[in-house]
Amino acid sequence: MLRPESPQEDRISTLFWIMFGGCLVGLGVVAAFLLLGWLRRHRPGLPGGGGDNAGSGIVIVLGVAVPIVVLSALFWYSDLHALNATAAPAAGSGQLQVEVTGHQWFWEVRYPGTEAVTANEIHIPAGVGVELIAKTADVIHSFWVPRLARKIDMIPGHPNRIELYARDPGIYRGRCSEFCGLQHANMQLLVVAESQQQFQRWLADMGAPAAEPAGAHANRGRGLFLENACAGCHTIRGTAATGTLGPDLTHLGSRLTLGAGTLRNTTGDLAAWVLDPHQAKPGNRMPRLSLPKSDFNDLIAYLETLR
Amino acid sequence: MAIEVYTPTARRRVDRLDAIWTERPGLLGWLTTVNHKRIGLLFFFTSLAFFAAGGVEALLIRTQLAGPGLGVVSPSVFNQLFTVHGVTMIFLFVIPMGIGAFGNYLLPLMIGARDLAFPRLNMLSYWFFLASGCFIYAGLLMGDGPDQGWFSYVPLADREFSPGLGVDFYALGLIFNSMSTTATATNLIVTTFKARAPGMSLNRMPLFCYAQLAVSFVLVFALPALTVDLVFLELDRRLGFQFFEPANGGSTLLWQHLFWIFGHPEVYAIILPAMGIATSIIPAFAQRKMIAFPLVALAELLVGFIGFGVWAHHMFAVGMPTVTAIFFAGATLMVVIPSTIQIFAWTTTVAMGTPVFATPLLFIGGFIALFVTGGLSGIMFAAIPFDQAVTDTYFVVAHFHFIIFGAAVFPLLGGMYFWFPKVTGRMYNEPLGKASFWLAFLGTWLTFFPMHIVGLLGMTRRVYTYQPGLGWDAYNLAETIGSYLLAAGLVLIAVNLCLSLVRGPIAGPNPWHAPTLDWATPSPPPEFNFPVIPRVRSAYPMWDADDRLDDRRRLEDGELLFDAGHQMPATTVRDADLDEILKLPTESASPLLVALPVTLVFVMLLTSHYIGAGLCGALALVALAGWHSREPQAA
Amino acid sequence: MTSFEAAGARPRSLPNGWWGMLVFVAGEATLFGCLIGSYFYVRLQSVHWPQGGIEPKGVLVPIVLVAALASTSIFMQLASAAGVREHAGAAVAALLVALVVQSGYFAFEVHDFRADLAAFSPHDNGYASIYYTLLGADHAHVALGLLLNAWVLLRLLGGLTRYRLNALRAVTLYWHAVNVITLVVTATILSPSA
Amino acid sequence: MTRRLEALQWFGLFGGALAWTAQLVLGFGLAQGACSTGGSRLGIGTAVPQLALTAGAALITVLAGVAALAVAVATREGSHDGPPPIGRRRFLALGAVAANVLFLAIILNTGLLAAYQFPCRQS
Repeated sequence: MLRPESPQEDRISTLFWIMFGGCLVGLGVVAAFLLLGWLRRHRPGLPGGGGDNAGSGIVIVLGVAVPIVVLSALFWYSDLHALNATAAPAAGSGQLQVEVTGHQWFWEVRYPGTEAVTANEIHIPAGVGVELIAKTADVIHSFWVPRLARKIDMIPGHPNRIELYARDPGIYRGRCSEFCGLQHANMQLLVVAESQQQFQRWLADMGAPAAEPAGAHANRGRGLFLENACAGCHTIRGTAATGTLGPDLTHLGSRLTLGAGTLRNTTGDLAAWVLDPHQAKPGNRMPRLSLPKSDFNDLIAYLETLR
Repeated sequence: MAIEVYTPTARRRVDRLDAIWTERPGLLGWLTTVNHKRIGLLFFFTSLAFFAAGGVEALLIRTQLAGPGLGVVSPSVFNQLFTVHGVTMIFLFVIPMGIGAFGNYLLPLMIGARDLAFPRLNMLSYWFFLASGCFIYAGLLMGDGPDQGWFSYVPLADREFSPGLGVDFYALGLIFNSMSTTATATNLIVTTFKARAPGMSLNRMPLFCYAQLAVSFVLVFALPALTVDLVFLELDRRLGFQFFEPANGGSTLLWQHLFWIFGHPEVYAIILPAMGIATSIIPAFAQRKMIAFPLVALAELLVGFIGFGVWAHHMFAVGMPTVTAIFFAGATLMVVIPSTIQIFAWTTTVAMGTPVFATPLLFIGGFIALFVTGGLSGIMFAAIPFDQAVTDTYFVVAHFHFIIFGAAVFPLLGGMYFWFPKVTGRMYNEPLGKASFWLAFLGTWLTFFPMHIVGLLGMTRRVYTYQPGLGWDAYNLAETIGSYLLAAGLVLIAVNLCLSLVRGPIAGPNPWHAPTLDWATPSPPPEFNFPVIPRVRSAYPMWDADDRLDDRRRLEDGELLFDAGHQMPATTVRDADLDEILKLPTESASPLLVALPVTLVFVMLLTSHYIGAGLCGALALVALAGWHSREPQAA
Repeated sequence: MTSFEAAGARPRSLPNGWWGMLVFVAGEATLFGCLIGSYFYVRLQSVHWPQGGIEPKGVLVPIVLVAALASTSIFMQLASAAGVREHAGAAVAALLVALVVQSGYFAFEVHDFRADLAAFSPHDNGYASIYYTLLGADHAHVALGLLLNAWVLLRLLGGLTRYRLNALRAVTLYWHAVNVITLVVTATILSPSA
Repeated sequence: MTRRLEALQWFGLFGGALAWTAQLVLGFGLAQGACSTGGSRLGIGTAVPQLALTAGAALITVLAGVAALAVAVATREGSHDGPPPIGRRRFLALGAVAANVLFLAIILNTGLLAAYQFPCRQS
C-alpha cells in the first residue's frame, strides 16, 4: 500500500498520507496541552487558572467547531472524490475478466471465455484494467494485493468485483485477509503482470490440456496419480483426473509456488509437499500419501512434466 | 477505619447502623452477600483472573509471532488462543471490570446511596458472570475452544466448517454472559435514576456516573443484537435452520450486520468506563473543576448513542452498495466529536489547573496519548477506500489495541491506584507506581505501534505465522519484546498493590482532596456507606465544606438517617427530590440457587440434552419463586 | 393503612421495580427490533416472498387474536390502579380477567403454531427460519407473562404489600410492552408481499 | 412558562438524536431496499426519498437546536451547576446545543452524499 502500483492504489496512498499529516497535527495539539499541564505542575497561583467557565471556549472551538469542519472535508474528499476513483467496475465493463474463487485454502483462477484454469497465481497484462470477479466455494475469504488494489471479500452467494491494474510488469504478492480457518496464514497468491504478448501466450498455454508425459517414469507417474487418491481431488485436463476439491494441476509446473504460497515450486519442495503436505501446511485438506519410494519418485517426475 | 464521631449520640447511631448492615463473616458471607462493595470486589478479582488468562494468551500469541515460521504453538491452538483472547478481554475482563467492579463499587458511593437498586440481582449477575466465564474457558481447557475468531463469521462458524463444540461454547457462553451484563447494566441505570442523594439533580451528577449510565444504556440496547445473532447461529448449527445459508434464502451478511450492530457499540461500552475514570481523576489531581462540564456529560452519552450508527464500517470490504456505506462513514467521522470534546476538556483542565502528576494522573496522561493516537487511526477507517485497503490487517489490530487496551485499560489501572486508598485504607507506593506506569506505557507503544507499519506493509490479521523476507520480521520482534515489557509493567502494578496492602501508610478518607462523595466515607467504607445520606448542592460535593460539616450535624440530629432496617431513600429521576424510603433485601442465598440451575441449562444445551435443559429451567423458575417469596421487611 | 409498612407511606412516583422493568422491556424491544430487521433483511434479498412457495398466512384470525390480547392491557392497567389505591380485591379480579384472556390467546397461538409446523418446517428456507423464530420469540414472551401474572395473582391472594404492588406495576408494564410487540410482530408477518 | 421551558429542554435534548435515528434507519433501509434483489422492484431507487428524508431530519434537528438555545437563553441568569430545575435545564440545554449541531452535521453530510451516490453500485 505504501508503494502503489496502480492509479487506484495511488489514490489510497495519497489519502493515507493526507490523513497521516492531519493525525500528526492533532496529536501535536493534544501533546502541547499535556505538556503545558506538565510545565505548570505543582505551581499553584499561576495566572491562567480561570474561573468555572474559563476554557469552555477552547473546548467548543477545538473540540466541536474545528473537528466538524475538518472531518466533513475529509468525508467529502475521501468518500466522494477518492471513493469514486477507486470504485468497483460495473459488471462486464472490463475488456478482460478474471474470476477468482476462494477455497480453504487456495485460490482457483479462471478466465471467463477461455479454457484457462490455474491456481494461486493470476497473470494479467501490465497497464490494462482487469475486471476481477471474487467468489467463494466455502467460507468467506478476502482478496487483497496490497500494491495493486483495495481488498474485496468473497462472500457466499454474493459475487463482488474490483478492478485489478498493474502499471508495470512485475510480481505482486497478495493474501487472503479474512480469517478463513486453520490455514488462513498460508493462503497467499501472486499476481504476475507481464507484457500483453507474454500474457496472451501464457493464457493460451493455460487453456491447453496437459501434455502427454515423456518418458517411462513420468508415464508411470501418471498412472499412479490416476489410481491413487490424487485424482479424486485434483483435475488434470486431458486425463481422467477431474476432482475439484484441490487446485487444478494441469500446468502445475509453470507456477511459482506450492500450497498457495507456502513453498517455492522446486523439485525438492514439491517432493516434500507430496510426501507430507502437513509438514509445511498443517491441517490442510490434502491427505498424506504412502507410496513406495520408486512410485513416489515417478509421481513427482510426472508432476514435474505438467508445465 | 471507624467513622469519626464526636458525641455519644452519634456513636450510638453509627453502631446501630453497623449492627443492621453488617453481613455474615466468612465464606458463607461471600456466597450470600448482597452488598455492592463486596460484589464489586468479587467482580474485580474474577475479571482480574480472566485478564491474567487473556494476558497469557496474548503473550503466547506474540511469542509465536516473534519471528517468521516459528512453531511455539500449533495453528489450531493459535486460532483458539486469539479467539479466546478476544472474547476474554472484551466480555470477561473490560466490561465486568468497568461496570461490574468499578461501577458496582463506586457508583453508589458517588451518588450517596447505600447500595444498588436491586442488590440480589447484583449478586445474580456476578454468579452468571463467573459461570459464563468458566463455561467459555471449559472449551479451551478441553482442547475444543472456539477457534473461529471473536466475530465468528459464518459460514466458517457453521457446523460444516466448525464441527466441534468450540463455536457452541462461544455462542452459548456469550448468551449466558450477556444475561449477566444486562442485569448489571439495568441495575446501574435504575440506581443512577432513583438512588441519587437528595439535591443531586442531573446537572450535579458526577461525570463518572454519566459514563456508567452511558455504558449501561449501550449494553442494554446492544446486547440483544448479539443474542439474536447467536440464537440464529445455534439454530443453524444444531437444528438445521437456514438463516445464514444463501442457497436456501438466508444471508451470510445478516450475521455480520447483527454482530456489528452489537459489536461497535460494545467498543464504546469498553471505552466509556475509562472516560468516566479519567473525569474522576483529572479534577482531583488538577485541583480544578472540569472545564465544559455540561458538554463532557453529554459527550459521554453521545459517544454511546452515535456508536449505534456506525456498525457497517466494519464491513466496507464486503461489497455493499456504496450508498449504504455512506451512512456509516459519515457517522463514523462524527462520532469522533464527542471524543474531541472530552479530550480537549480533559487536557484544558489539566493545563489550566495546578496538576500533580502522581501515578493516577500519569496513567490518565498516558491514556489521553494512547486514546488520541488510536482515535486518529480510527478516523481513517471512515475514509472508505482507505478502510478497504487496511481492514483485516495489523493496522486495524494496532488501532483497536490502542483503544481497547491503551485507552480502555490504562484508566482502569490508574483507577486501581486512585481508589486503592479508598478500598483498602492504605496508600500505594508512589515511586513503584510511576515506574510501573512508564514500563506499561512504553511497553504498550512498543507492542502496538509497529503493528500499524506491518499492517500497511501487508500483514493480515489472524495469521499464525508468516514467511521471512517480507520486511515484517524486525517489527514483529519489537512487538513481542514490547509485550513482555508491558507484562512486566502490569506485574509491577500487582506487586506494588499487594505490598502496599500490607505495608502502605494509612490513607485517611480523602487523601487526594478529591471532589466526589466516594471520598466522604471512611476508607474502607462501612457496609452502609453513609451514616446519614449526604445532601448535595454542586457536582463537587466534597469541595462544599459547609455541606459536609452539616452532614456531621445531621448525624447528631438524626436527620436523613434511615436506620429502621436496611433502608435507603429513593429520589426522583430528574431533580433528585426525596421520594420514598426503600427497604433493601438482606443477604440471600437465592441468587446462587437461581444461578446453579441456569448454569445447568447452558451445560445441557451444550450437550444437546434439551429435555434436561427444560427441567433445569423449571428448577430455576422454582428458585426464582423462592427468591420472590422472601420480601424485604423492615427490621 | 396496614398493608404498607409505615416507613414508606404511599408511593409518590413509580417504584424502582417499574424502572427496572422499563429497562428490561426496552432491551426486549431491541431484541424484537433485531428480529424484525432480520426478517426484512432476508426478505429484501429474496425475489419471492414467502420463499419456497409457502402460503402466506390468513389475515383475519391473527388480527382478532391480537385484538383480544391487546385488550388485556386495559385489565392489567385496572389491576395496577386498584393496587395503588390498595383495593386488593379489585386488583385480583382485574388480573384474573387478564390472565384468562391471555391464556386463551396463548392456547390459540400454540395450536396455530403447531398447525404451521405441520405445513412447513423451519429447515425449509430463510423465510421459514425467521418466521418460526420471530413468532416463537413472541410466544415465549407471552408465556413468560402468563407465568408472571399467575405468580403475582398467587401472591396477591395472600394480601397486598408494597413489594407485591411493585411487582404488579412492573408486570403491568411488561404486558403493555408484550402487547405492543405482539402487534408489531403480527403486522410484520402479515405485511403484504410486494 | 416553566412547563414550556421543560418541554423545550427535553425536545432540544432528544430532537436531533431522534431525527438522526430516523434518518439512519429509514435511509439505510431505503438504500438497502433499492439495491437488493427483492427490493429493487419497489421503485425507491432514486435520490428523491433520500433528499426528502434528509430535509425532514435536518429541519427537526434545527428546531431542536433552536429550542435548546432558547432554553439556554432563558436560563442565562442561572448556572449549570445551580439548583434544579433551572440549573438542570440550563445544563442539559447547553449540551443539547452542541449535540444538535453535531447531529445536523451528520444528517447533512450523509444524506446529501447518499443522495448523490445513487444509483446503486457495489462499493
